[in-house]
Parts: sequence; C-alpha cells; structure tokens
Amino acid sequence: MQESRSYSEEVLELFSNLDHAGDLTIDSNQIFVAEVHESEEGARLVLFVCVNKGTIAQMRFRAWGCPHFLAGAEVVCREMEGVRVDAPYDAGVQYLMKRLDVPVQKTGKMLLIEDAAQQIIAAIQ
Amino acid sequence: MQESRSYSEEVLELFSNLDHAGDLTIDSNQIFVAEVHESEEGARLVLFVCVNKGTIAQMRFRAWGCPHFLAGAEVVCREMEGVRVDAPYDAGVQYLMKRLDVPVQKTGKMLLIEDAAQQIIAAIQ
Amino acid sequence: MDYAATTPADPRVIEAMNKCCGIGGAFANSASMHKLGRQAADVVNHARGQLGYLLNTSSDRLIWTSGATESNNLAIRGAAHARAHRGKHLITMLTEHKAVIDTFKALEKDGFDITWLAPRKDGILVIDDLAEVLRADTQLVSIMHVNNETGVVQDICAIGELCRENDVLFHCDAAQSVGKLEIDLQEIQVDLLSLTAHKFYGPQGIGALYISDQPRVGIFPITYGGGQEKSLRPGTLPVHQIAGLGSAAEIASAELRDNMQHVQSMRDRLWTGISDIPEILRNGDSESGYAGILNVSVSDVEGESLILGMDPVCVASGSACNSKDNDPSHVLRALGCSSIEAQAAIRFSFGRLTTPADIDFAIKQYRKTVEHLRSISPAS
Amino acid sequence: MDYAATTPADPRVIEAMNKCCGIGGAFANSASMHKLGRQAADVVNHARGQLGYLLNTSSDRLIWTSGATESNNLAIRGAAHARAHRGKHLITMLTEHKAVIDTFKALEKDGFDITWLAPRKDGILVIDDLAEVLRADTQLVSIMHVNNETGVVQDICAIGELCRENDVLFHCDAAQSVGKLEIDLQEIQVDLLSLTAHKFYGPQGIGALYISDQPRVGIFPITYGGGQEKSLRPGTLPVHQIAGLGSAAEIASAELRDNMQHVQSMRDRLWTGISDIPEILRNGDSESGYAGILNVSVSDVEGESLILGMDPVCVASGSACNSKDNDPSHVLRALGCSSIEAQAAIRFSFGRLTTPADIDFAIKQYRKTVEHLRSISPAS
Ligand SMILES: Cc1ncc(COP(=O)(O)O)c(C=O)c1O
Ligand SMILES: Cc1ncc(COP(=O)(O)O)c(C=O)c1O
Repeated sequence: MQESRSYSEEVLELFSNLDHAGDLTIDSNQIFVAEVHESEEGARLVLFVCVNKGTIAQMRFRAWGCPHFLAGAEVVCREMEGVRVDAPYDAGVQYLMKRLDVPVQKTGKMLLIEDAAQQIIAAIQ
Repeated sequence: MQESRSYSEEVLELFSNLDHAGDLTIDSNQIFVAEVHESEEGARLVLFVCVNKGTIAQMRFRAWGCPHFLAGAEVVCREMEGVRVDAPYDAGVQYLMKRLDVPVQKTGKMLLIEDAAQQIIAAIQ
Repeated sequence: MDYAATTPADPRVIEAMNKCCGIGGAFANSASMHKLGRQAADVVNHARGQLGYLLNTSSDRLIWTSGATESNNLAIRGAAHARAHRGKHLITMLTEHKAVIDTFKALEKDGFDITWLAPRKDGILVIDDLAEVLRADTQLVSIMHVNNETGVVQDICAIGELCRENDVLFHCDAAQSVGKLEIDLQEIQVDLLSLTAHKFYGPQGIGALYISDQPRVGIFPITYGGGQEKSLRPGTLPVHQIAGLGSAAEIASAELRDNMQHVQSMRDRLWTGISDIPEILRNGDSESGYAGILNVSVSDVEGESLILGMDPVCVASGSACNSKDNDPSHVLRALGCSSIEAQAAIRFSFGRLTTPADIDFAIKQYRKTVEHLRSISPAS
Repeated sequence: MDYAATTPADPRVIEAMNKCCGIGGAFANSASMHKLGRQAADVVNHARGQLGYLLNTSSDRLIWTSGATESNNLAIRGAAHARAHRGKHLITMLTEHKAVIDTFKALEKDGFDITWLAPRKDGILVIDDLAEVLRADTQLVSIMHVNNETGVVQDICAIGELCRENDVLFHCDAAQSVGKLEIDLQEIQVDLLSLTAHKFYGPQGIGALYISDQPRVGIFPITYGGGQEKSLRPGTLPVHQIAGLGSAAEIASAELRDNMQHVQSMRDRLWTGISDIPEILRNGDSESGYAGILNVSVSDVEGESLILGMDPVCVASGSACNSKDNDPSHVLRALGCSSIEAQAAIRFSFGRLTTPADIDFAIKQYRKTVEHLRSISPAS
C-alpha cells in the first residue's frame, strides 16, 4: 500500500519531541486561541498562547495531522515562545516547507499553520 | 537469434558419424540412384545403391539439410545395407520421426527421406 | 509487519538464483554453450514444474511475466480484446488491486462496458450479486482471491462455477494467496490466474500467468516481438529469476500448512493485544480471512503520524499506494469506511519470520502511538 | 561466441545483486523496515545514477522495464498512441529487431500507416532515404543503433537531427550498443532509447527506457496499475535486478574503451582466420560496424548442421529466433541475401571474456565443419 516516505532529520527530531503539544500550564488573563482546519481528512490545529508583560510567555498546540504538520506546529511554538508581541514574526508557509523539506503536495496543509500563526499575531498585537 | 535446439543422443551420434555419406566405393552394373529435394532452402538428398546377387551391397547418400535430415539419411542407409532386395523395408516417416525425436515442423523434410527410400525400393525390386 | 507488500527472499531461493548466475558467470566460455543453452532451458522447465506442482496444474499452462501487475494486464486486456467480437461487458470489483482496477478503467475508455461490484461490509462478494449482473454479452469476470489490504478471501470456487456455467471467463488475481493458501487448479474453475514471486519469498520482478486449456482460453498478447512464451510474452527469459520463483514454489508446497498455522497464531496474538483499545475496528471479514493480514482502524488518529510513531515497526497505511498524499484506501471505502476511518487504518501483515516477540513489540508501539496521538489531538 | 544473445553476468554485478537479496534475507525483520524501505529506494536511485552517468543524462529520465522488448513496446506504442491525434504515419526499418517490427505490425493493424525503410546492401540506412519519406503527419521514427545480427551501426546522430528538425520523435533500440559503444545523450537528439541489462554483463529480465524531456516527450503507458515509474510502468520494482543493471552500467562506464579494443582485435583475428574459405561472404558493413559481431555466409552448407557441427563453439544462425524452423533471417534478406545465403549465415559475437584461444578454436571448428558439410553435399 503506502510507499516508504522519508522525513528529514529535523522532522524526525521534532516529531519525537513535540514538547509544545498539549495545554497551557500557565494561567493568565491574556490567553489567546486560534483554530484552523482543512477538510475532514486533512488536518486540524489549535494554538494556545499565554501573553505576559508584552511577551509570549507560553505557547502550546493541539493537532491532528501528518508528521510534517505536527513538526510545523512544534516549530512555530518553539520560535514564538519568549518573543515580544510587537516583534514581527513571519514563519510563513515558504519558510516551513523549506526548513522541514515538506513535499509540495502538502502545501495546503502547511498553509493552515501560517493561518493560525497569523491569527494569533493579529490577536495579540 | 537461434534458440538452443536439442537433439537426441542418437541424432548426435549419427551426425558425428555419417559413415554412409559420400560416394559408392564398390563398382557394379547394378547401381541405382534416387534424388529428391524440397524447396531451395529446405533439403536435398541423393541415395546411391549398389546391388549384388539380390542384396543391397552398399548404400551411400549425399545430402544438404539439417542434422535430423542427415541423421535420417544415415539411418536409412545403415538399415538397408545388407538387406535382400525383395525384403520389405518400411522406414517410413513416422518411424524416423519417432526414433530420432524430430520436431513436428520438420515432417515435410523427413518425408523426402521416405520418398527417396521408396524410389530406391521400387527401382531395385 | 509488512509481508503483504513484499517478502524477503528465502535463503534457499537466493541459492537457486546464484546457481544460475554462477553458470553464466563461471562457465560461460569454458564448456559447450550448446549445453549451457540446454541447461538454461532445463532450469526454466524445472521451475515450471515446481510452480505447476504447487498449483496442481500442468506446467505448460504457465507463462512467465515480470510480476502480477503484468499478469493482470495481460490476462484482462488480452482476454477482453480476444473476445471483443462476442461482447464487451466485463465485471470486476471495487476492492481489486490497482493493477486490475486501472486496467479495467483503460478498457472502459476503449469502449468496454464495466460493471463494478461492491462487496458486503465485511469485504465478501455475495455470489448472487455476481449472478445478477451477468449478461448475455458478459465475457470476463475478474475477482481477486485474497485482498491485499484486508486479507478478505473470496469464494473463487463458487465464482468459477458460476462463470463456467455461463460461458464467461474467470480471471483471478492470486498475488496474495499463491504459496500461502492451498490452490488446486484441478478443483477451481479459473481460466486465468495471476501471481508474483516476491509475495511468497521469491524474487521481485518475476511472476506468472496461468492460462487454462480446458476449456481452451485464447488471449491476445499485450507486447510483441519474438516467439517466447507461446508468443504471448516476448523477451529473453530471465533464467535466474525463474529459478528463484520455482524454488519459492517448491518451498511453499512443502511448508504451506505450517506457515498457515504460524500466521494464524501471530494474528490471534496481535488482535488479543490490541482489541481492547477504545474505538478500535477490524476491517474486513474476521472469521475466514487470510490470517497473514490484520487491518484495523482507530478514531482520532492521523494515519501517517501513526505509522511514523510506530517506527521501527513497519506497517502499511490505509492510504493508497500511489503518490497522491493521503488518498484514503479505495478498498476500505468500498467496505463502507468513512475516509477518516480509512486514513487511520493500519495493515499488519505477517510471515514465516515473524516471531511472538515481534508481535509483542508491535502491540506496544501501536498502543503507545495511538495513545500519544489521541492525547495531542484537538478532539480529545 | 554468442555474446550478442546474452552475456554472462559480471561477478561484480552478482555481488551487487546479492547485497540486495541479503538485505531482504538477513535483515528484513531485525532492523527498521522504514529504514529498509529507504535503503531500497537508495539502491534504486543509485542505479539510476549509474545508468545516467553511462549515458550522460539525468537519472530522472530513466524508467525501469523488464528488458528491451518491453522498452521497445512501451516507447513505440506509447508514443504512437500519445500522438495519434496529430498524425498516424510512423517510420521504421526492415532490419529492426522483432520486438520493434512486431510492435509496428500491431500498430499497422490498429490503423497506423507504417513506412518500412530498406537499408543499403551493407545494412546502412541512407539518410536521404529517410528524409524522403518524412511527411507532415509523421510522428515517430524508430531506428536501432547496432544491429543484433550484423553489427551494422546506424548514424543515430544524423537521424536524430533530421527528426528534431521535422518535429518527429526518434526512438532508438540501443539494446546492442549500450555499455559497448559510447552513447552521449547530450549529443544525440534521441527522444526515446531502449536498453536491456543482459547484453552488457547485467542480469536478464531488467531493462530501461530513456525518455527525453528537452523537448518534453509524452507517451502513454501500455500497462496500468499503481503509480510506479511516473505511472508509465507500474509494478513493484525489482530492487536486486535494478542494482545489477546499475552495477553493470558503472563497470561499462569504466571499461568501455578497453572492451572496444578487445573485441576489435578478436574480430580481426577471426576474420583473418576464415576469410580465405572459398565463397565466404561478410554480411553487413565491415568498416564501421560494431566490432563485437561478425556475420558470415558460405555457400553449399546448411545452417543448422553448420551450427551443430561447430559444437561446442556456440554461435547464432541466420535463421530467425522464432520457433518456425529455418525461417531465413529477415535482416539478411533485407540486405539482399538470398534465402539460401541467409540460412547458412553464422553470427559470431565476442565479449570481455573471449580469448585468442577461443577465436582460434572457433576458426578450426568453422573451417572443419564447412569443409565436411560441403564434402557430403549433393552439389559438390
Ligand atoms: C536489438 C535488440 N533489441 C531488443 C532485444 C530484446 O531484449 P530483451 O530480450 O532483453 O527484451 C534484443 C535482444 O534480444 C536485441 O538484440
Ligand atoms: C493483490 C495484488 N495484485 C497485484 C500486485 C502486483 O504485484 P507486482 O507488484 O509484483 O506486479 C500486488 C502487489 O503489489 C497485489 O497485492
């Protein structure tokens, strides 16, 4: 049935260490949530962000998707955490596709991650 | 080009020992000749017979043809030599085909040998 | 855990193949090439005999091909075109292998009329459903023996009987059953049967097509040139590959029953170890299916991540084998799975070398991964 | 003396193949199957690179097939059908291999219009003859590189140029030249090129088709199912076979020039040893032909007996390779040989392992047998 797929070393590392999967552990009154999904069998992603003193204090995700998608979500969380809310963050789809060596047919799915990140940025700024 | 053909042990033996190929070595006034041929690229056979006191004293052939054909000519010569002219000899095509394990598509060619033998028998009786 | 995709070649098979290469390699110019040619022909004939014995048929009914894909193409297109003057109606199933489905789709474009039968929810074809769609102009029925995704076994005896009664040809893709289940071609009324060596411990890239001669079945070739294989399949015969297939067939003849018992016990062990996972679903007939395959779905888990998570256990996903990403299996869809169920389906398949320890490790990895992925899913 | 029919696999090729079988055999269940799958893909890609290097082309233009017969069928039928909407005129030669000729005959039955070009008496196609028959609706020209019976080499550079100028596809059956003559696909304007491993010390049953992409050449598949090889040639890839072909290609790249010199000296030695036989005739161009083949005819000798008489020296006859007995070679007939000359033709072919002693023995056997058969012929 399925042919052997190959993943980059980084995707494999991220997939094995989805440190940011799950729920926020810090409580705050500055919590933001962004939710995106593709078609039923595509992918789903929820980002949870906790902002503290103008900085992203914590970021978590829940996701249903392929390894590239999960790895992409993890990357975005790792990179946005600790960043000031007014700092420009542009982890666009191009960047993720390239960094994670994502097959081109998964572009639509990876765009979801960009969408979610944009939603979060718009909300926190 | 050509696929490996296989020949029976007997055909290989006969082909390597065409003892009766060539011309008569005995002289006599009772010499008979039968000549047959197929189409140009098929086969040609000449039988030479020397009769002495009602017996086939010597028999020789000249032939142009495939190994089965040469072996068949040799068989007929070996078997007819020493036989009385009025003895029935029926080395028909069926007999040769079976004995020499001849592929069926060579039937036409092998029939020539029967023809030549029949001509000789008719002539000497 | 992916024996249904390809099996490792048996060491005895490799030995048989090396003997041929050895002849060519070591002796090619030292001995009579005439004798070498005859030796090669002997190897090919011996292998035909070995396969004939396994299937209980005369070896001269077997045509060598490059695998089941080619055998399926040759059988189906060859028969359809040879009988086109009599009628253009053909029947197959939605759960066939791509090599059958795509061949029929191509025939459909060429003007043939195809009926696509759906199985029951357990994957089995109801004979009456087949009987119902047979028409006066039906020329060919193609139904596989063991399904490669679910292990579902069709009743090819009954199908063969029905086809014979109606003077319709019956082709069977037996790629997943030859060498694994007993097949007696004197018993089954099949006209054309496809197989491939690498599914039963033979080499990849060699297969065969059985063509019945009682009644005589005429098919057209799909490739041309030279007179090899009764002009039905031209090209220089790959002697070492054929020797490998023959050897695999001989081994299968001897060890078939033991292997059946072995895979049965492996599957039972696996199912016992995972059947208590919440919302787990067994795809395909679980009673009489081929025991070398177990196909299961779980909810709330994405298939590709599930497979990567199970690494190093190798299993096949419910996504189709083609390159389109996450195309849910047409087989599972035909069994009524939703596309979300289908994409999370996993095919475990076992063979001779699978051990209880392998099974236990697979159970552990599967449980762990399902739990993990469910724990991070937004739905949970 | 029959290297043009099939060559023994090089020991290094066998080693490369065994490594693959070894992976499957020894490690199949002990290591990550994911890794195994990637290893297999690596082997296949490596082989593509090895073949690409030999032909000086990008490896992604190469499609694996079961041999040159299949490659020829796929190229010719695939291109003819893909371009049928533009025109139905196709051109080939009378001296092509059966796999090409029979494919065109099948297309002729399907309504294509075929022009069959005859070569000069020396076997060479005159370019002007080709230019003359090109038409506005011509879609494909198929001309082989080295002729398998005579060793005649066609000027595929000039043919390619002419075709490109006229926007006609050019397919070349290079089964007899790949790995033996230099072929630079950056230089030659060929759109489709067929090859088979067992003619250059690789395994039987594996070949390839080169498909140019500059300009982009679209062809239809001839078999269906699964997405392998860009959906042009479905079926599980035979990894060990592909590894063998790749290894053979790598060896050929390194040793091509040495081998060319070697076969040249072998052919010169042979011809020197037999050219004084009365009424002996060399078939095909003797100046620029491929030196690995020498084709000669003598009068008054029957071909099949000549071949048996030469045993244990193995040579090929002027009879065609199909099962019909003594069908005189269509190639030699096209060169103007009478059928009686053609049937007595002998093809000697040499390779890496042929030694001067082999040649001397062949000379002895040939002379002896010709003499013997002439001595018992009725004509003498
Ligand atoms: C010129 C030519 N084309 C095609 C072929 C067919 O190759 P294969 O038998 O490997 O398919 C051969 C050899 O048989 C050949 O010599
Ligand atoms: C049921 C079935 N048919 C046909 C095939 C095709 O076999 P191959 O890839 O050897 O041509 C397979 C395996 O891929 C299969 O499982």
